[in-house]
Amino acid sequence: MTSADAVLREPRRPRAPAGADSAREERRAAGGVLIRRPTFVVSALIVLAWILAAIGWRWLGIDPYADTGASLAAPSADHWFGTDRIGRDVFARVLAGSESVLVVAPAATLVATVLGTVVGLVAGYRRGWIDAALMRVLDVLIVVPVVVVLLVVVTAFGQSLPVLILAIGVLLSPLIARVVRAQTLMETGKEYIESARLQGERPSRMLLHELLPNVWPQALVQATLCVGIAVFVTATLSFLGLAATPPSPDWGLAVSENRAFLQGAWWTVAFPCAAIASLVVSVNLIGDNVKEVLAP
Amino acid sequence: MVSAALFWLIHVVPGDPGRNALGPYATESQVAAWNSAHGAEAGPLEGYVSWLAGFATGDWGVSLVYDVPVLGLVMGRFVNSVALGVLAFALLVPLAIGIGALQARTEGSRGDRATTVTLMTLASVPEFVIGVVFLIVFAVVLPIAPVRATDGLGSGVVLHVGAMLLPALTLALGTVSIVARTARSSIIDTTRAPFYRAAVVRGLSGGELFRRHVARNALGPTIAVLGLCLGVFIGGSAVVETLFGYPGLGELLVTATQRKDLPVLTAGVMVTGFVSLAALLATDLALAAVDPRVRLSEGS
Amino acid sequence: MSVVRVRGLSIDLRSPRRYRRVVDEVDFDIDDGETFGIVGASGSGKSTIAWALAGHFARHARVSADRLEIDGLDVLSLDRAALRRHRRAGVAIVPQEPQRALDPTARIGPQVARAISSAEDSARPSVIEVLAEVGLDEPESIARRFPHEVSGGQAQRIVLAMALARRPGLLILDEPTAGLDAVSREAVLSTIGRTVQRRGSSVLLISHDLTLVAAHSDRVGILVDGRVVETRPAESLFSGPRHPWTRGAVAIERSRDAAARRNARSAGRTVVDADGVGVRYGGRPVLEGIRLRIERGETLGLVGETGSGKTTLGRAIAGLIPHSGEVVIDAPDVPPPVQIVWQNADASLNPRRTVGQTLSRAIRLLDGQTTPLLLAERTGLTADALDKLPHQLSGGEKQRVALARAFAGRSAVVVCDEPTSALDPHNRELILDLIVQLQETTGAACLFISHDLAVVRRVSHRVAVLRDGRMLETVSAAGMDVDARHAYTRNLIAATRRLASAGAASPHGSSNGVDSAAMDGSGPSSVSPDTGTSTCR
Amino acid sequence: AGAHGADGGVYRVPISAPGSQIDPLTASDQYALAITGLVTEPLASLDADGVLHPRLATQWSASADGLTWTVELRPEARFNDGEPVTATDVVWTFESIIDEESPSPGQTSFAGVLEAIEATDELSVDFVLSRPFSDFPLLFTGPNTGILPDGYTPGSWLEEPVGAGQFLLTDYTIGQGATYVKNPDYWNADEILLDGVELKIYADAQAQLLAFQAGDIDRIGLTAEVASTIDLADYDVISSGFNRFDALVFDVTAPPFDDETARQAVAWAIDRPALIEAVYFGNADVANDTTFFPDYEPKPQGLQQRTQDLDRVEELRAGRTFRFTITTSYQLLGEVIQQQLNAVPGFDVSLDVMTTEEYYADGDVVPWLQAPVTATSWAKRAPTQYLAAMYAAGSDWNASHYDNPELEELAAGFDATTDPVQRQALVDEIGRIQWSEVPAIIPAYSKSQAVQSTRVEGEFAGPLDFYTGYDFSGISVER
Ligand SMILES: Nc1ncnc2c1ncn2[C@@H]1O[C@H](COP(=O)(O)OP(=O)(O)OP(=O)(O)O)[C@@H](O)[C@H]1O
Ligand SMILES: Nc1ncnc2c1ncn2[C@@H]1O[C@H](COP(=O)(O)OP(=O)(O)OP(=O)(O)O)[C@@H](O)[C@H]1O
Ligand SMILES: [Mg+2]
Ligand SMILES: [Mg+2]
Repeated sequence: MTSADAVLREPRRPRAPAGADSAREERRAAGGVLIRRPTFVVSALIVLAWILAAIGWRWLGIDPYADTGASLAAPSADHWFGTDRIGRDVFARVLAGSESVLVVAPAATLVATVLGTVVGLVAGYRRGWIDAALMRVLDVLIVVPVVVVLLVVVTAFGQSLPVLILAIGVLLSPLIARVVRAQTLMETGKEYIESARLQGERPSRMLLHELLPNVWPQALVQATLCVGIAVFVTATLSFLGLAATPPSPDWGLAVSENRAFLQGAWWTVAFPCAAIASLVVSVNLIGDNVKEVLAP
Repeated sequence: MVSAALFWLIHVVPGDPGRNALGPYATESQVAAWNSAHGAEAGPLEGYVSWLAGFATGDWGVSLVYDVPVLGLVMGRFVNSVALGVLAFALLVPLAIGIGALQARTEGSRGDRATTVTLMTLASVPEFVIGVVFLIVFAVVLPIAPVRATDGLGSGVVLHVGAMLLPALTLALGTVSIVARTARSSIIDTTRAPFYRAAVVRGLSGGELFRRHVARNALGPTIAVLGLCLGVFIGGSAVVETLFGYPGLGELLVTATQRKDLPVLTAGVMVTGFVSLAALLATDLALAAVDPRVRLSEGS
Repeated sequence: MSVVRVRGLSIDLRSPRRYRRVVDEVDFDIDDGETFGIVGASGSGKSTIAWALAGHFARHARVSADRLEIDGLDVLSLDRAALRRHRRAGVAIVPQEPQRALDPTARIGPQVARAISSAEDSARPSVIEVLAEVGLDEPESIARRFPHEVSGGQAQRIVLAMALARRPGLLILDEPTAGLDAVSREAVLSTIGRTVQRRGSSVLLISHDLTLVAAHSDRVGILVDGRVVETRPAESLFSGPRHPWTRGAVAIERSRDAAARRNARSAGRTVVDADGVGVRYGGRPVLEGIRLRIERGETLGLVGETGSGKTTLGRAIAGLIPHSGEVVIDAPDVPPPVQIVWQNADASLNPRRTVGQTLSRAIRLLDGQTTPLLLAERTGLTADALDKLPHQLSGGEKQRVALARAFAGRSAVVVCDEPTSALDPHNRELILDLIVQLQETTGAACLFISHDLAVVRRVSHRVAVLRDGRMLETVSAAGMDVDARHAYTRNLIAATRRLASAGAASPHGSSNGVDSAAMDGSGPSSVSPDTGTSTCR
Repeated sequence: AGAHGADGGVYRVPISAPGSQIDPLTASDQYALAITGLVTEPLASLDADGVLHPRLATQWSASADGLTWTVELRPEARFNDGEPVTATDVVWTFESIIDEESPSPGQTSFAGVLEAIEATDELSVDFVLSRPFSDFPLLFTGPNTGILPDGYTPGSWLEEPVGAGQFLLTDYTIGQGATYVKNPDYWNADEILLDGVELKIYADAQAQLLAFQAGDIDRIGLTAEVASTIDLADYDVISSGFNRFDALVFDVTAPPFDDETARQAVAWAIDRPALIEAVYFGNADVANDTTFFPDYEPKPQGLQQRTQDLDRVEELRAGRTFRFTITTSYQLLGEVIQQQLNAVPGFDVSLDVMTTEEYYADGDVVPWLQAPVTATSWAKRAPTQYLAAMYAAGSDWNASHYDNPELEELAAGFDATTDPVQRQALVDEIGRIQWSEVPAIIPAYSKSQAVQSTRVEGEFAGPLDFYTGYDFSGISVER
């Protein structure tokens, strides 16, 4: 060993930026980055506003069912979003309608995400016939016409919320499972998985501790996509008379019920539509931003 | 397997084909007589076995609602759905990939973000609203397309295409966002790859880069998504077909479900299933064609 | 006359959150026909400079320079078309990660053909000629393959072939031999030398390997943290280094040849006993009839040219790939008997688990009697490293974590696959010391894979030589110079020796470093066993 | 509107996809009935004012005991295959309907009434009843009563669309519609000015509206959507007679509605004029919870017309809170009633809207007959038919589970007599029971109203929705 060695034990090298020294701080720093992204902030605020509306509309003294006396009144100071066919205030209904949307769509997405992630992880990790079998099942779920299946399921098991959530969740799960599987296949090829395998890691820990942390960003982004699709599917089911039932102020139902008023009373359609779009787009943008920051 | 699951599911749908056919005024015994005459009272299992045998031999039974052979009915509608699906697909692919490529080129710019938001908004507005707006504009305000697609079909090439264009466009618009997103991000990924950089410093022009390197590499994920779309498109979209009065399979299936027209429903779902499977298969083949790594992993 | 003139070049790159100065006020010139070397630690900005000369910058890069001229053209102010012309005609770059520099979806042949056609030169050689030129054995077969079907060393030569065929005025070589063994390295460098001489190109040679750069450059710039801390003629690099980094690196390079591992091992029972091991990839045999034994506490070095099947053998012993023949691991009561320290430490650590988590899990699973903290300390990691995620670690630290993990418990066998190939001298020495130390304390049998014979001899008791998937011979590390029977082994020893002496003695100061005496006209096959041994002390 | 000479043209009517088999004998939903009804001809049909008009029959009369009705047929009538319409055809048609094995949904209308049919000669038929029924000829206008040739094979109609009606079916395409041309051999062909009729299938009201705006169809039912979208001044608004009511039916065996004051409280809580505005677009008459349409004679006299009277509700409620669910497949009606009731103190009403299939499902769960409170639409019938179907103890369709032998006796008496004074007295008594016991609230009798292109000339003889016989005589469309 030479004398220079002592000096050079710890050669100077670029460091990670100060303040991001541990994993925890890293996460905090990521949060800081998100806060500085305008699209993220606006989207988060919109989603937050809808959540608040969903929880709190009852305390705001809003009545989405009452006849205000004027039917099909255009938007005005009294009725910001106008009134509908039987004199109900559209603004009140849009606010209150957030409730059902924020139950079905997130719950279905949760089902889809959990199911899809588990299936994707197992299929991608185990490969072989398990993979083949799971993927065929997913293919089946993908190839059957979604609306028809939902129609059958809902008529078969009734129009209850859990049925709807489960059915939509299961039908959306391939979207997540496919991505998670692809990602898992990629990760499984990496040496850290082989290392864990060489250490005799248990399969369950392998999936949950080694693989899951590395695939969830993809799953998350896909999940935000699913929220949008779930909202959309419920709206479509309402169009076919299967999801929310009247007089629920559900947005999808409102859009489909009032669509014939599009020319005569556009406000009965446009505002619920805008509400759906604002929620879906915001959730997607949040997903995009989180992905960009966490898994660049 | 699919067929079995579906058959069972359809059988638990409450409601009675006989009752549906005869209406609320018919008596119990009439309904029972009708059911036995139409073989609609067999249990799910025996029903399934006999149906499967018939399906394989081309005897798909007779529609309980329309009283015509299922084979002709379903296949006729199916052909229409395929035509519509293919047209929608033909609209979707260049549109989505073009937008995606443009977005990738201007990545991070205001235009990029605005396009993303616009496409997502379009995708989140239900098809039946977009479709109606199209109809109002193109069929009522400037009447250049028929309100009901069937009125335009078969009556001259121009009207025929016109009748299909609106539903196809509506169908395509809903998915543009997803496909464009995929195209955008995979193009971006490709342009970040070291081999792209290596090609750039070899002095290739933008066009050459795109043709020779980006297209093939970025196509993979896009093809995967497109495959799903193709399956859905060809299988028929109940909402769009209903909205535009287009005589497609999706619309037929929804009606069949509501009326519990078992033979039509099962046959229709089978046909869509096969088609979507074929689309998935085509996707895999296309993927393998553009990406040799896929070939390797499939082969070994 | 200067072909390249760089003054005050600064480049700030955006890491996820903020800008960081990666290249800091760099000045250098490269004269016509000159070879200019840049050495520096990993992450010091070498590659960034290379790309800058081709007018390419990372996204969001902030670039400023008083002058960035090539052939009198100001690279920063060129418009698109002119920049393209400059790239087509003026420069060619051999990127650092050759495998990733090839389009994964296209076959090798067409890719090379396109690269050739984009050169503005009327007399175009054929693809096969070009590939043969860089010493690829079966150019026809290679041309038909996809990039993922060739080994790292083959990819390196392919990329090189693509660059050389274009006969550029300025050739930029970024770690052109990192994945190559000594014999291939000589062959490649002599090819480069010939081409450069014929064309009269200027060369920018980038490497973390001081010896290599010293031997093949006219002048050398030392890059530390983005700054050129000194620029010296190549011949005086080893004689009078001024900067502490250079001094340290030179010292290490000098001691590099310090013979084989001396400490004798205690003879123990045989832990690994492989017989008749064969592996095929898609029908192509990659390994055939391999026989090897490793005893407890012993380190068996494994050398061989790139693509000879070293990694494959390691994986076969670990049971990670299907193989024919028999591998017996005699390690009763040790549940996971074989551990691997992978060539690429980065990929072998779970990016989302902290060092502490990784280590404590390894201790649990490998039945270790230690704590993550003790383990970290023993491998020279600081306590605060336990809280970090892999991407917050330097390359050397990652290697140490990977080692700590492999030696965390009672594993009977540890396979170390090229653990130092990507490291600069400082880090390389630290890791090699660590391996020896860890192996001695745990008593594990060790298979040490590397293409660098000098490195192998530092840590191994015996050395096995692999060629084309066959085991040529196994000799003791100490007596290797004498015992080696096969011509290939002798070549390898000779080539390694020459390389070492080139650095240690820094004998020549020729006007064109690449075309130096050490490789002049002597392809690997022409090196006779005698010349090989005669150079030897 | 052009000159009178502008006869011809094709009249285009929007319909929905038919839900049942397209066969005159078994069609059960109004669209399948429409498709067959243009081709077949009934014995008689109602005009817009609810008066019975002869079609294939020229006249009908009852025997003194009221048990036999004799019908004389039109000698010049022919089926579209050229065969004359004879008594045997009529006998065959009605026997097919009332046969025990009959698949015809029309069977229920005749159950317990019509015993036998006999041809007395080539052109006259005797209908033998099991009990006297003064309104029996009204049953000639019911579903499936278009006359078919003797020996017709059920189920073969689409292949060979036989009938003696005003039009000939030229094409029927599933999901698209049906096209017809005028039947040149129709017995009254001179009065049929149209060249043809087209029934076009649309998925929903929205599609119909767009099609109407685009000029693809000649009429559309007048709804709020339509009124808010188009300028009514640009079109003709036509209206028909009364054609149905929607009843809010209570299960009188289950609390709280086993108590008639509770049912009365609901009846007094409903704001009928507002309901008519919101649900029927003003095109209905206020009803008083009885089943006698305004155009029917006699009507019950001396009942106080119910209006919303909150004091009365308060009194009848007696401090109770009514918490119940209205089950229905008629969304708008349900929503409006719920909205109205929930605005009244003491009501907490929820709503369960089902698809038609679910609501009228068969088997163990039959919501429309089993749910505690239902809202069901009833097409126009003879008043005592309602009594037999909705209020009689043994009836399949007695959703209120109402059991009142007195009412059934009154109904039988009414059917058996033709004396106007007696009939009036009986009707008064029936009305009083319906009004005070309120097994069902009947808030309004509604008509249908349509917007029609101004190119259409002439007035429809029958009701606008053709629920009894399809009559296009006198109608033409300017070309
Ligand atoms: N696209 C990029 N964005 C942000 N930072 C980058 C980017 N590319 C490289 N860096 C950082 O810039 C620094 C210099 O990178 P460079 O590749 O030039 O190093 P090097 O000297 O070539 O190292 P090595 O010997 O490992 O190849 C490193 O710290 C690296 O992490
Ligand atoms: N997945 C694969 N499919 C096909 N051939 C492969 C694959 N992996 C490796 N090979 C081939 O097998 C041979 C041995 O590869 P291996 O990685 O063991 O070489 P190595 O001795 O470790 O080389 P290096 O020094 O470049 O790391 C090479 O010729 C390579 O091209
Ligand atoms: Mg580098
Ligand atoms: Mg290797």
